[in-house]
Amino acid sequence: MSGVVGAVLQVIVIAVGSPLLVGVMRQVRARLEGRAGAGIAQPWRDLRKLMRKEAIAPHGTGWVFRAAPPLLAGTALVVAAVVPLVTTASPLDGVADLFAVTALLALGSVALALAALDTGTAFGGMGASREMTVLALVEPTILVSIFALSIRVGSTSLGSIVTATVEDPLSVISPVSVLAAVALAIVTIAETGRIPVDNPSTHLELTMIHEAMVLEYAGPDLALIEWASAMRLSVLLGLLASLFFPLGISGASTGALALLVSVIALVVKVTLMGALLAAGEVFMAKLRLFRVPELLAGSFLLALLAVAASFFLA
Amino acid sequence: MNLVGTLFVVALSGCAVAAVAAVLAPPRARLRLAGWCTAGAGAVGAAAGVAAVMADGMTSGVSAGAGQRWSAWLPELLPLAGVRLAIDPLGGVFIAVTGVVAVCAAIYGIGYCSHGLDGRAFQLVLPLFVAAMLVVPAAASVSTFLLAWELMAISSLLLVLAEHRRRAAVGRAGLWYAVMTHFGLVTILIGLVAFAAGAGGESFEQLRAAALSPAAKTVVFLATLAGFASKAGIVPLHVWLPRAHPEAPSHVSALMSAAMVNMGAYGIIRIGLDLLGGGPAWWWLLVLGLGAASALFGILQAVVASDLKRLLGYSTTENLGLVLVGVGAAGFFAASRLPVPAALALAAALLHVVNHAAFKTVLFLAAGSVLHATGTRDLDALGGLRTRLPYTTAAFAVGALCASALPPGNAFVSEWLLLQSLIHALPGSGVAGAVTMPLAVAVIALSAGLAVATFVKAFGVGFLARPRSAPAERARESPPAMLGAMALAVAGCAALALAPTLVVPALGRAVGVVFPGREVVSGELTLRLTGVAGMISPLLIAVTLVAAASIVLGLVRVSATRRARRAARLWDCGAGPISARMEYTATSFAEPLERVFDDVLAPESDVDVTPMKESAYLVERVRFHARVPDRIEHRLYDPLIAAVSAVGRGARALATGSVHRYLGYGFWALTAALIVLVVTW
Amino acid sequence: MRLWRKIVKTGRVAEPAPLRDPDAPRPGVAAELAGSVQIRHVDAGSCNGCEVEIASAFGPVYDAERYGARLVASPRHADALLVTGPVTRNMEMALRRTHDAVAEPRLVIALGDCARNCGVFVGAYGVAGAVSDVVPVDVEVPGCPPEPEVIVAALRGLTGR
Amino acid sequence: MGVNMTDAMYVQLLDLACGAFLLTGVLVLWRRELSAIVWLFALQGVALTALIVVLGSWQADLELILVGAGVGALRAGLLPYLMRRALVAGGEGRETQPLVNVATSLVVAAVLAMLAYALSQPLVRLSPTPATQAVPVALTVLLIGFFVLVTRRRALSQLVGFLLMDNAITATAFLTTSGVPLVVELGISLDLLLAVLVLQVLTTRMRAAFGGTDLDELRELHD
Repeated sequence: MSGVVGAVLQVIVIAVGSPLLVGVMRQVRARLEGRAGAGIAQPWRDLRKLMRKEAIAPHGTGWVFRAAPPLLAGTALVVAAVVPLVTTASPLDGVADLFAVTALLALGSVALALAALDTGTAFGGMGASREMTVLALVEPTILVSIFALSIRVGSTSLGSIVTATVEDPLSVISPVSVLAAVALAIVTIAETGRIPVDNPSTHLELTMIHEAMVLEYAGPDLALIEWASAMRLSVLLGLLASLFFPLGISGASTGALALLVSVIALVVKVTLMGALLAAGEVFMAKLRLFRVPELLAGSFLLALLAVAASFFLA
Repeated sequence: MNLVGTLFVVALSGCAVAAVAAVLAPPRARLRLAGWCTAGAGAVGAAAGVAAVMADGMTSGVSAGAGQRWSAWLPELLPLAGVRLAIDPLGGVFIAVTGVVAVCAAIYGIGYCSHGLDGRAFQLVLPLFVAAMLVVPAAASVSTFLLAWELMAISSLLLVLAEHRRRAAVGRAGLWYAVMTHFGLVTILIGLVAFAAGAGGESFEQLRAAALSPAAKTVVFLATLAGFASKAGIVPLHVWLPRAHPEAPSHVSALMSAAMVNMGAYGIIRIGLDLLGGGPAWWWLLVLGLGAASALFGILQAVVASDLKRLLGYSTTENLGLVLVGVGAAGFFAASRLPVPAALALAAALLHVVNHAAFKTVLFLAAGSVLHATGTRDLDALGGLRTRLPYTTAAFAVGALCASALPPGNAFVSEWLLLQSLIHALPGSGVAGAVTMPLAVAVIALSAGLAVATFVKAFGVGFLARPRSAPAERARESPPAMLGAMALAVAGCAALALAPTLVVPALGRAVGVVFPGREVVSGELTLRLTGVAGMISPLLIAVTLVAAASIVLGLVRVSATRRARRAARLWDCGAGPISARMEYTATSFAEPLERVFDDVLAPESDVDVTPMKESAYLVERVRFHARVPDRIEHRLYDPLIAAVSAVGRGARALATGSVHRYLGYGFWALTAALIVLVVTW
Repeated sequence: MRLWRKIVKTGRVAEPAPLRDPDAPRPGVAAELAGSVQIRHVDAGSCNGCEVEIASAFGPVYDAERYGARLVASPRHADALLVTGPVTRNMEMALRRTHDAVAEPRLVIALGDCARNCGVFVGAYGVAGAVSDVVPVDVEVPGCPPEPEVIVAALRGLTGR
Repeated sequence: MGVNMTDAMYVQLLDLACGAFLLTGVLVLWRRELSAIVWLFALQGVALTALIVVLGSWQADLELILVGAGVGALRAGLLPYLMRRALVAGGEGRETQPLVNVATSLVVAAVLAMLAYALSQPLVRLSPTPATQAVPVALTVLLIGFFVLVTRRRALSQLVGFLLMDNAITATAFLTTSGVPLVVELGISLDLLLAVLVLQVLTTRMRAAFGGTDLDELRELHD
C-alpha cells in the first residue's frame, strides 16, 4: 500500500516541484552572476501565463506536431512514476526497468524531433538532427552504465538496484559506482540539454539543440514542453541521487512519516544537485557541437571502465 | 499425416495453384487469382508453422525427434535422394514468419503489380519463391535443403530482375545478387556435402548423429557460415543487399528482406547449433563479431543513406546483425556451459527475427506505396506525404517506431531480451565473456541509438513537413489492396509489440529444439524471465503511456482558457515565405552523424567550380557533390573485381579464334589429367 | 578558481529594486499575464542606441529579469514585442508578420522616440512610419535613447511586480 | 604499524586508489590543455602514493610506506613542478591536433582496457589477492601511456605518456610483489628525474632554436 502512496507522491512531487527546481537553478545562476533573480516561482508563473495563451497551428503542420507535447509530458510522467524516488516499491516497478526508462525518455525526444521536422523550417530540422545525433551517441554510455550497475545486483530492475544500495550504503564507495556515476552524470547533462552540451537560455538559433526544436510552439503546447523538460531534468537528477545516494528512500512497508521523510530527502537531494549543476554551468562554456562526441566518448569510456572495474577489482 | 503436414501440403499446393493460375488465367483476372492464391497459401503455411510450434508444446518435456513432429520422406519425388521433409518448432517459426509475410506481400502485389508487373512470368515466379521459402526450413536432408535453397535463390533473382527493362541499375543489382547468392550456394554446398560425406548419410537425422573430427566440423561450420552470412546480408558479404532491395519491386523487397534473409540465420542455427551440436567458443565469438560488425556498419550506412529503400536494405543488415549477435551469444554461452542465458539469447534472436520480419514488411510495403505514388525513392525529393498519403504515413510511422527499438514498439522487446541475456551471462562466462559482453552491449546500444536517428530521418524527412519536389506534391494514396496489406502487417507489429507474452513462450519451444528442457519466460501481462531476475511489461508501458498522455491532455483542457487553435504562418523570421528548398533534407539531417563517424564512413565530396569565360574570379556555376560510398565495397570488392577482370583480359590472349587451338587445349588438358592420375594413383 | 574568487569578491551588483511606479501604464491584457512577460525584441530600423540600453536593462545592475520579464528567441514564445527604431520599409512587412506570429494575448511596446513618432527620422526616405502606424501599440517608452530605469519601469508596469 | 584495518576497508581503499589511478590516466587522454595534463599526472602520483601507502600499512611494513612517500614526493611533487616550469617557459598550452582524434583515442582506450584485463587474467589466477586483482588497472594505464606516447605531438604530452608508463610499471611491481627493492626503485627514480631534466633542457633549447615542439615539424629538420 505504501508503495502506491509513495508512487503517487513522487509523481506529484516531480510534477509540482520540477518547475521550482528550474527556478532554483536560475536563481543560483542569477546570484552567481551578481543579479537578483526572478524568484524560484517564476517558472510556474511562466507556465500559468502560457496556459492562458492561445495555441498556434503553423501552416503545414499536422498531427505529429500536435501529439508531441502531450506525448513528451506523458513519457516524463510515466518515468516519474516508475523510477524509485520516494519509494522503491512502486507498483509499476516491474513494468519497466532501467532500459525501459531510458527508452521512454528517448521516445519523448523522438516525438519532439519529429514535431520539429514536421514544421519544415530549417531550424526545426537542425534541432532535430542535432538532438538525434546526441541521443544516438548517448545511448551506449547509458546502457553500459546500466550494465555496470546491474552486475552487483544481477538485475536491471531499478527497485532492486536501489534497494541493494540502501542495504549496503558503503558499497557505493567503489570505483565501479564512482565511474558509473560520473558517466551517468555526463549523460544526464547531455540528455537534459544543459551546458556544456546545449545552452538552455541561448538566443542564437545556430547554437541551439533543444530550443531549435520548439521554436514553433506557443501557449499551452509550449507550457507542456517546458514542464516536461523540467520534469525530465528533475527525474534524472532524482534517479542519480537514488542510484548513488539513496539515503532516506522508503522501502516496501513503511508508514506515513517515513514517506514524508523520503519526500523531504528527495527534495533536498534534487535541489542540491540542481544548485550544483547550475553553479557548475557558470564556470563552463558550451562546447562546439563537434566536440560533444569527445565528451560522450569519454563518458562511454568511463562507463566501460566501470564494467571492467567490476571484474578487475571484484 | 497430422495437422501440420496437412496444412503444409495444402500451402505448397496453394502456391502451385497460384503458379498455374498465373500462367493460365486471362490477364484481367490473373493478378487477383494468383495474388489471392498465394496469400491463401501463405496463410495456410503460417498456420502450419504455428501448428508445428504449438503441437510440440504439448510434449515439451520430450526431447528432439519426438513422434509428434511431422516428417515425410518422398523417395520418388526426386531421383537418387528423394525429398525428405520434417517440421520441428524451430523450422515452424521460420515457416510461420514466411507465411505471414507472404500473405501481406501477395495481397499488396494485387494492387502494386497492376502497372507493368502483371506479366505471366513475374506472377508465376512469385508463388514459386514463396514455396521455396516455405520448404527451406522444412527440409530434412542435405539434397532437399540445397534444392530448396537454389530454387529460392533463382526465383528471387528472377523477381529482382523484374523491372530490368525500365532501369539499367536493375541489371547491375541482379548481377551482384546473382554472384553473391551463388557464391553462398557454393560454400554451403561444399560445407554440407563435406558434412554428409563425413556423416555417411545425408538426412539431418544422420548428420545430427554423426561424429566428425573437430577440424572437419570447423570446416563445415565455416563454409556454411560464409554461405548463410551472404544470404543474411552480413558484413562483408552484404554488398548485394543494398543494391538488390531498392531495385526489386517493393513487395518482393519485403519478401526478401523480411523472410528470405531470415533463412541465413536459420541456416546458422540449424547447422551450427542443431546439427553440429554447438562447437568451440571461438566459432560463436566469430558469429557474434560478424553480427556486431554488421549491426554497426549497416546502421551507419543506413543513417547516411538518402534512398529510402537502400536505407531499409542497410537496416536489414543491421537487424540481421543483431540476430547474429543473439545467435553467437547463445552458442558462446552454450560452449561456456551457461544454459540459462544461452536459451535466453537464442529466444531473443528468434524474437528479433519475427519482429524484424513484421516491421520490415510494413516499412517496405509503405516505401513501395510511396514509390508507387511519387515515382521516387529519394528522401531528399520527398516530404509532405502526411496529408497526401495518410494511411501509408500511419503505416510507416508504426513501422519506424518499431524499427527504432523504442517502446511501445516490438523491436524494443527483442533488444531488451537480448541485452538481458548478455548481462546475465557475466558471472560465469570467463575472460572472453567478460571482455566481449560489455562491448556487445555497447554495440547494440549504439546501433539502437543510430536506428532511432535513422528512422526519425526516414519518417520525418520523407513523410512530414512539405513536399520537396513536384512528384511528391502530386502524390495520391495507393489502392485498397496495398493499404489492406499494410494494415495487416501493422496489425502484426502491434500484436507483437503489445503481447510478446504470447509469442515468446512459443519461441521458447523453438529454442527447446536446440537447448532442450527449459522455459525462457513466463507471465501473461508481464514478461518475466525464468532463471534470472528481469521483467518488463510492454502492454502496461503502452497503457500507462496512453493514460499519462490523456491525463496531460485533460489537464490542458481544464486549465487552458483559450481553446481555439489559431492557424498562423510558419515563423519565417519575418522574411518571405519559407520555401521547400529551405527544409532540412535527409542528407543535411545525417550530416552531423556523418562527421562524427567520418573515420568509418569516409564520405567523399567534391566541389566543381565553373568560372566565367571573361575572368577566372567570376564564377558561373558551383556544383557540390557528396556521397557516402559503401567502404567495404570500395576497399574489398573493387580490387577483387579489378583483379578478376585483369585475369579475364589476360585470358583473352588464349582465345585467338583458331579451332585447332581450342581442340589443342582440350587435348593437353586431358593428357595432363591422365598423367596426374597415373602418377598419384 | 579565479572565477570563483571574482564571484565572491563582486557579490551582488544588482541595485535594490526601487518602488514600483503605480502610474506606469498597464494595459488590460497585462493582468492576464500575471507576472510573467516574455519579450521578443524587434529592431525595426533603430540606430542601436536603444539596443545598448535594453542590454543594460537586462544586465546585472538593473536586472529586469527579477520582475518576471525575459527576452526569448522566438515570437511564438513571446507575450510582448519590444520594437525599437522607426519602421523602415524593409522591416514593415517583417514587423507585421512578427506581430502576427505572437500568440494572443499579445502586447507591443514602442521603445524610444523613433519608435513612438519616428524621432529625427520623420518623413525620411525609406521610413514607413512609427510603430503605431504598422501594428497597434500598447505601451510607449519615451527617450532617445530611454534610460534603463525607464525601460525597467515600463516592463514592471507589464509584469505588475 | 599502528593502523588497524579491516579486510573490507583495505579492499575498498585499495580499489579506490586504483580507481583514481585509472581515472587520472584516462583523463590525460581526454584533456587537451597541457597544464591540465600535468595536473592530472600529479594527481596520479598522489593516487600511486596512496596505493603504496595502503599496501604498506596493510602489510605493516614501514619501509614500504617510506618508499611510498618518496614516490609521492617525486611523482606528485618534483616531476610535475619541473614540467610546469617547462610549460611556463614554453607558452604553448594545448595539444592541438593529436595524430588520432580524442574521441577515437578514448574508444581505443576502452578496447585497451579490455585487452589489459584479458592479458592479466593468468597472472591474477596465479594468486588471487585483492592486490593482484588490481593489476589490470596498472596494465591499462601502461597501455594508455604507450598510446599517448605514440599519438601525441607535443613533446610534453609525450613525456607525460612516458611517465604514465613508468607509473604503471611501478604500480604493477608493488601490486604483484609488494614492491621492488629500494635500490632499484631509487635507481629508476633517478633515471626518470634525469630524463625529465634532459627533456626540459632539450625542449627549452628546441623552442629557442625553432620556436615549437611539434615533433612533426621537427621532422622537416631532417630534410
